[in-house]
Amino acid sequence: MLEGINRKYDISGIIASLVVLAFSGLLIYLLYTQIPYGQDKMLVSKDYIKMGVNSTGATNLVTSVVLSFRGLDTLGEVTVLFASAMAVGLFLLPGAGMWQREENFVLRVASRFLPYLIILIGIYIVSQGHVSPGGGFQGGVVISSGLLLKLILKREKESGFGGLVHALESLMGAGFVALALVGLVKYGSFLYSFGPKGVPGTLLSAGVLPVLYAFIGVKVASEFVAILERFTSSGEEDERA
Amino acid sequence: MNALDFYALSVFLIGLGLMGVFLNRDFVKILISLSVLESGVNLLIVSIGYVRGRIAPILFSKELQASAVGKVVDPVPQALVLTAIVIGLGLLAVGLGMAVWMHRRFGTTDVSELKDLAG
Amino acid sequence: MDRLGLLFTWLTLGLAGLQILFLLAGDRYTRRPWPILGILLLTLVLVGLYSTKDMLYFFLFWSASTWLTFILSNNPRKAFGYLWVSLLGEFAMLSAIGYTYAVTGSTALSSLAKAGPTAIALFCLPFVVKTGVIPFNFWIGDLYTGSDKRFVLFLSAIISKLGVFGILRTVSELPSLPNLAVWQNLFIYLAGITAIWSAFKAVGSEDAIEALSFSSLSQVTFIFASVLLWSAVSVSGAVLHYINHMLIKLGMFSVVIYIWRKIGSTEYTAMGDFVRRMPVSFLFFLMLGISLAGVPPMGGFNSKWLMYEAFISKGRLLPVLLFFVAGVGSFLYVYRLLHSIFLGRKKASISLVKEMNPLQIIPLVVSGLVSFLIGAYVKPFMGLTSRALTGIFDPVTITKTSIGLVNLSLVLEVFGLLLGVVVILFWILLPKHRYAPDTEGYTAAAYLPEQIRLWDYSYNFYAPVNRLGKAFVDLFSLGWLAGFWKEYIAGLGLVLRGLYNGRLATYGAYIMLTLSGLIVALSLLVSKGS
Amino acid sequence: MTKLAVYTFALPLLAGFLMWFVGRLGNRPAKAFSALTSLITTVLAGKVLLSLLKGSSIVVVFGGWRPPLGINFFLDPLAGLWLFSVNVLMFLAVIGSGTRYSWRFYGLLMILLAGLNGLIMSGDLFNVFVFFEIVCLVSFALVAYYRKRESIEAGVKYFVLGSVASSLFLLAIALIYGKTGTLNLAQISYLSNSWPALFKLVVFVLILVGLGVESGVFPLNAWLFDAHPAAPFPVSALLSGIVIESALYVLLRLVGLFFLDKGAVLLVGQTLLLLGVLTFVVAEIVGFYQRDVKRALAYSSAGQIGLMLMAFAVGLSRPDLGSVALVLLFLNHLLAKGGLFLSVGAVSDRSGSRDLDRFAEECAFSDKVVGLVGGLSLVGAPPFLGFWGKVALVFGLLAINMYALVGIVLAVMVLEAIYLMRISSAMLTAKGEGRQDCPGQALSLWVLSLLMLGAGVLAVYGVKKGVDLSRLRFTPKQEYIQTVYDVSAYKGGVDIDG
Repeated sequence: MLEGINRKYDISGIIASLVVLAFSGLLIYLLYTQIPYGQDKMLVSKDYIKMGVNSTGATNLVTSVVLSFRGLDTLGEVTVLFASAMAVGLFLLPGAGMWQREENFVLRVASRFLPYLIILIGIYIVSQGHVSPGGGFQGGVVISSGLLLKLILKREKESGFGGLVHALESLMGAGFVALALVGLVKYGSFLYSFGPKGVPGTLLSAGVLPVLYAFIGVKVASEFVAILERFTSSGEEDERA
Repeated sequence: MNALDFYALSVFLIGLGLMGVFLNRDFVKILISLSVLESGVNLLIVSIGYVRGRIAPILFSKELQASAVGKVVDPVPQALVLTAIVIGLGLLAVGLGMAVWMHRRFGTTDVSELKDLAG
Repeated sequence: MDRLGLLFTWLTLGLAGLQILFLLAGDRYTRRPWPILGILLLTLVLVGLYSTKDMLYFFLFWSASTWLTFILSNNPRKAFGYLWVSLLGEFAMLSAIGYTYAVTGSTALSSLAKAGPTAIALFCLPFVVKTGVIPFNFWIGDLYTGSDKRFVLFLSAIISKLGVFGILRTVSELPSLPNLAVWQNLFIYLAGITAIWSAFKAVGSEDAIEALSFSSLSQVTFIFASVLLWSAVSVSGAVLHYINHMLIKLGMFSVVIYIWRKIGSTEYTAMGDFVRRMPVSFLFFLMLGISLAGVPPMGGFNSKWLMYEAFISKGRLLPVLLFFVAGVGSFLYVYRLLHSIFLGRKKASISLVKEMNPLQIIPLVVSGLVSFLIGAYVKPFMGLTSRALTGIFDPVTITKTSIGLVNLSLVLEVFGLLLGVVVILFWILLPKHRYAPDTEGYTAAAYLPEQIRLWDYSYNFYAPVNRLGKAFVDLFSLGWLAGFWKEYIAGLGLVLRGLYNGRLATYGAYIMLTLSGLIVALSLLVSKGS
Repeated sequence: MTKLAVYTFALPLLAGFLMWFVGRLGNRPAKAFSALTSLITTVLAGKVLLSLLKGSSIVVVFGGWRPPLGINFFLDPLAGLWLFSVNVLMFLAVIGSGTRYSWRFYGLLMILLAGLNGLIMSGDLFNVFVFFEIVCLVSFALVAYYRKRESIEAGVKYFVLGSVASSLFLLAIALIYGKTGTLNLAQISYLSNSWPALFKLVVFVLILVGLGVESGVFPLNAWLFDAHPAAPFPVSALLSGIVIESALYVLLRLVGLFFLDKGAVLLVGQTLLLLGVLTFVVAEIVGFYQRDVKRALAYSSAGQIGLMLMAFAVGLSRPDLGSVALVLLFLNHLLAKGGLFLSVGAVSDRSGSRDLDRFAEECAFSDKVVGLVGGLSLVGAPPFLGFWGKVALVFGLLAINMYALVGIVLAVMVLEAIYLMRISSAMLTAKGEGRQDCPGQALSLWVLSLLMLGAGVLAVYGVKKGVDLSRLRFTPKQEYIQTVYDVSAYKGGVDIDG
């Protein structure tokens, strides 16, 4: 701790920090005066709450906002994730396992059956996205954490997930856009949530939203596996001019 | 946790994140403080959406659906934060990719080394 | 297109045609397409310039001509001085146009008067810059010597005198002549000094093109000053001299460029005694030289006579003195040119040179004859200039020709008389002449010291004049401003470069400082404002 | 017509997602595929622009929800023009990008195109943030593409500064949502009149700094001078050509909508004018001393951004001059700087050095043409667009009687003319007879020079006929709100059909 302090901090860093302190004070003052905490400040959200369930069929209002009312944000977000996976693929190269940990008994045994349990939980979270808290992103991450167990095992050559993962990732992304385009072509507006509303609260309700969330779940899972694989691989440098 | 803590906590995180970015010399530490900054802003967005004494926006029962306006928290900030977290994560992945590549390529992740592009 | 524009259009088209004929008649190098296309494009732009009465279009064509000259000179390093000073001039013109637009809402040339004297002065600044009057005369030498030889003829014949047309068009458009006496006098005297400086620079230079370029400068400043005088006689004299000077430069440059193509250099030391090989060009070159110097039988005399007369009648004796001294200078450099090219000592390069092929010599012949016509029978040309200046001035007629009589026949008789005397002299002396062996030198000394070059008239004869000229330039010209500007800006540049020191923490501090700075500044302004 | 606008955003995204499959066939098919996609989007954007110029502004609705509920795109003639020119330069950059880039490079380019198209059209505040993030993230990755020390340094700096800026922008969005309860730009603009002064001020500064870093405004553009030279030349052409301009476009759109009520117009105008002048003067003076050619071009880009900022500030009080200058300066810089980076970048890659004296040894003829035409139009020589942009800007500045400013701006413009002409003449007088990697490069350079010449001639013709360009401006607040939806009728919570 002490060693860190006496290292000469960059003078401009200190100036910036002082300014940050001042700015935080101003921010707190502004928040308390302008945006009172805990009061009902909703304007557009009142509509979402009032007609969210019967117009989209999803009881989880956040899902109806994420996928239907503000679907474009989610599409943008999926693109951000896809772009970051591609960028990491640009920076780091596939290769043998980087963590040359010697054989770890617990890890070897666990990695044989535990991932499938974790993936099961992930699938549950994804599928229940429109009914209870959860959804594509959260479920996708859980699934990928399951597969991470396999990635951190000692491995001589590439993890072999590569091809499948990329294909899944691209297909799901393209599927999402295709569904949105179907909405545009048939129903007149991009990302239109068509399909049978069903009984709100049951699994097969809210039309295309669960399908969209499924696509997102698989996409996020495959993207994370791709990213984690690159981080755990010791790819050699190929001099890209 | 009364009002003071959430707004104060998020502004504290934002301030901490910003200072961390400017004071640190190690790129990985900068990345960590960046994610602290982003989680601070995300916390602020969610706490803006919170209404005292209301429940999460899941309308699981019929009667809740009927009279939900006064009973449920604002769902929109939660949707925004869902997106903002993933965007923060995407940025972090790219940043870490750069950090790992930088460490492999130049042996160090000290940002103060990088100052020959000047003038 | 009004009459003034029409005259200048015909002059430019004529000259461009003759130059392109000269280039086409030359060898493969001068027939290369892009210089010819460039000259045609530049002529198009100039025709546009002559035809417009709207300041915005005038600025468009004026700026286009500057950039085209920069490109066609094909030597960016040497033409940079010209570029940045004419850009400064142009931007002064642009701000004048903008100011008039802001004040009067229209960009017509006539609305300039309502914008006040400073706007007019700013608008005319590029004309002064392009003419090359004192503070802006540092770029002339570089541009002409550095420019592409195929373009230098057009450059010195037309582009050097764009400023003259600019002043003519601007002042003729202004409804009432504003009281710009201060600017007028300032630039007339400056023009006089520049004329003298460039005359002696031309005398002292060792390169034919440099000599011709500085001679153009001294003639153009004389024309510029007489236009600035703005009286009927002075302006029509200026226009007549414009025509004369254009013809002279056309002829002289075509000879020099032809010689350059043949011997590859335009230095005086590389030329000499070409009269043997190029008698016809020598004859016309001589006629043009006489006209340039302003000697009676040739056109130069009439126009210079008119201009002097204008100055005298206005009682402006000092400018007359200045331009007279410049006139003396023109005698010197005309003889220097003639001597070095045609009469001097024979050099090895004589074998390379032969008479121009009939096509190539046409520009020289045309310019010689027309220049003689202007001298001998000036009435049609005066009619030409007066018709061009109708509406601006009442027509000016010269009742007397250069030797005081009105009709052409008498002039020819006298000329014939002189010619007869010369023929008789030749007839008497010719048999007695014996051919002096080629002794590489005219000294009487027995052996030939190796510094033989010191006595050769065409080699560095005017070195002291050069040194004087150089000191003069460093004192007055804007050249030092370029240096000052560079190093003043360098100082500021170093400070600003320090801003970007490459450290991430500093850049982060910039973000936060901008954030807080803006908040503090704006909140102060808002609280002060409300 | 609304379908076409959505396709310009959806198709490149689809292409980006499918790029992995095309990548299996190799890098050249990937380049061809992205060239085809960007060609299609260019044609679509062209059709959208034509319909916008003829008809009125378009509002595109998403998910079937009317504006205040769902996200909407808003397209006015200026957005149509911006969209079309962005796609044109992307298409030309993809063609002109030679043969050295992997399929991931083209995938990222397609996602960049989708992000930019979305950014220009978006009518929802958080949606603007999401697209802005896509553009930023892809730019970070593309700047650090090469494995050299220089590009990692530029990439790291750009990454950190960009992330801090986008967090500040997100903070501004949080405050706005907290205050107004909505994210639709028209509704926020309607509600913003009642914001207290301090709140409006802090949000204005947060947005200005958040978007200012990416658009290269003076104190915040330090990353730009490292990132553009270090990036591969097609990327630096795109960064200078469209990315910083689109960030500026969004900044000006948001400022135009939220902060321009009667009291603040003067203050906002003067702040932007001051920032514009500072950006222009500092960038040009420091650019004057650059030996590195691409770095000099980066400084000139920042300078042009300063000019555009000034044009917008002038446009607040004299819209007929200011907005015309903004459009002309933008188009001119897009074509000229895009062309210059594509040619100078490729030439300096081939000759191995970026120094002013040695970079131009491998100049092909089309490089020389673009070097000349691009340099001339960037510097403001007639008859190109730059000339008319400069004239409009000077007229505007004089109209709001900023005389001293005109003097400074024009004097510094001479500086820019000199150092850009140094580069152009170095290329023109290059002796070597270089050859380009692939014919696509020559094609794109020729197309760019023809576009510049054509635009110049069109401009001369337009000025002669007195064509009124004032439709190409940011839709003012009132008109924007009217076009998007009837704000006053919306009470919130009232039961309206889905």
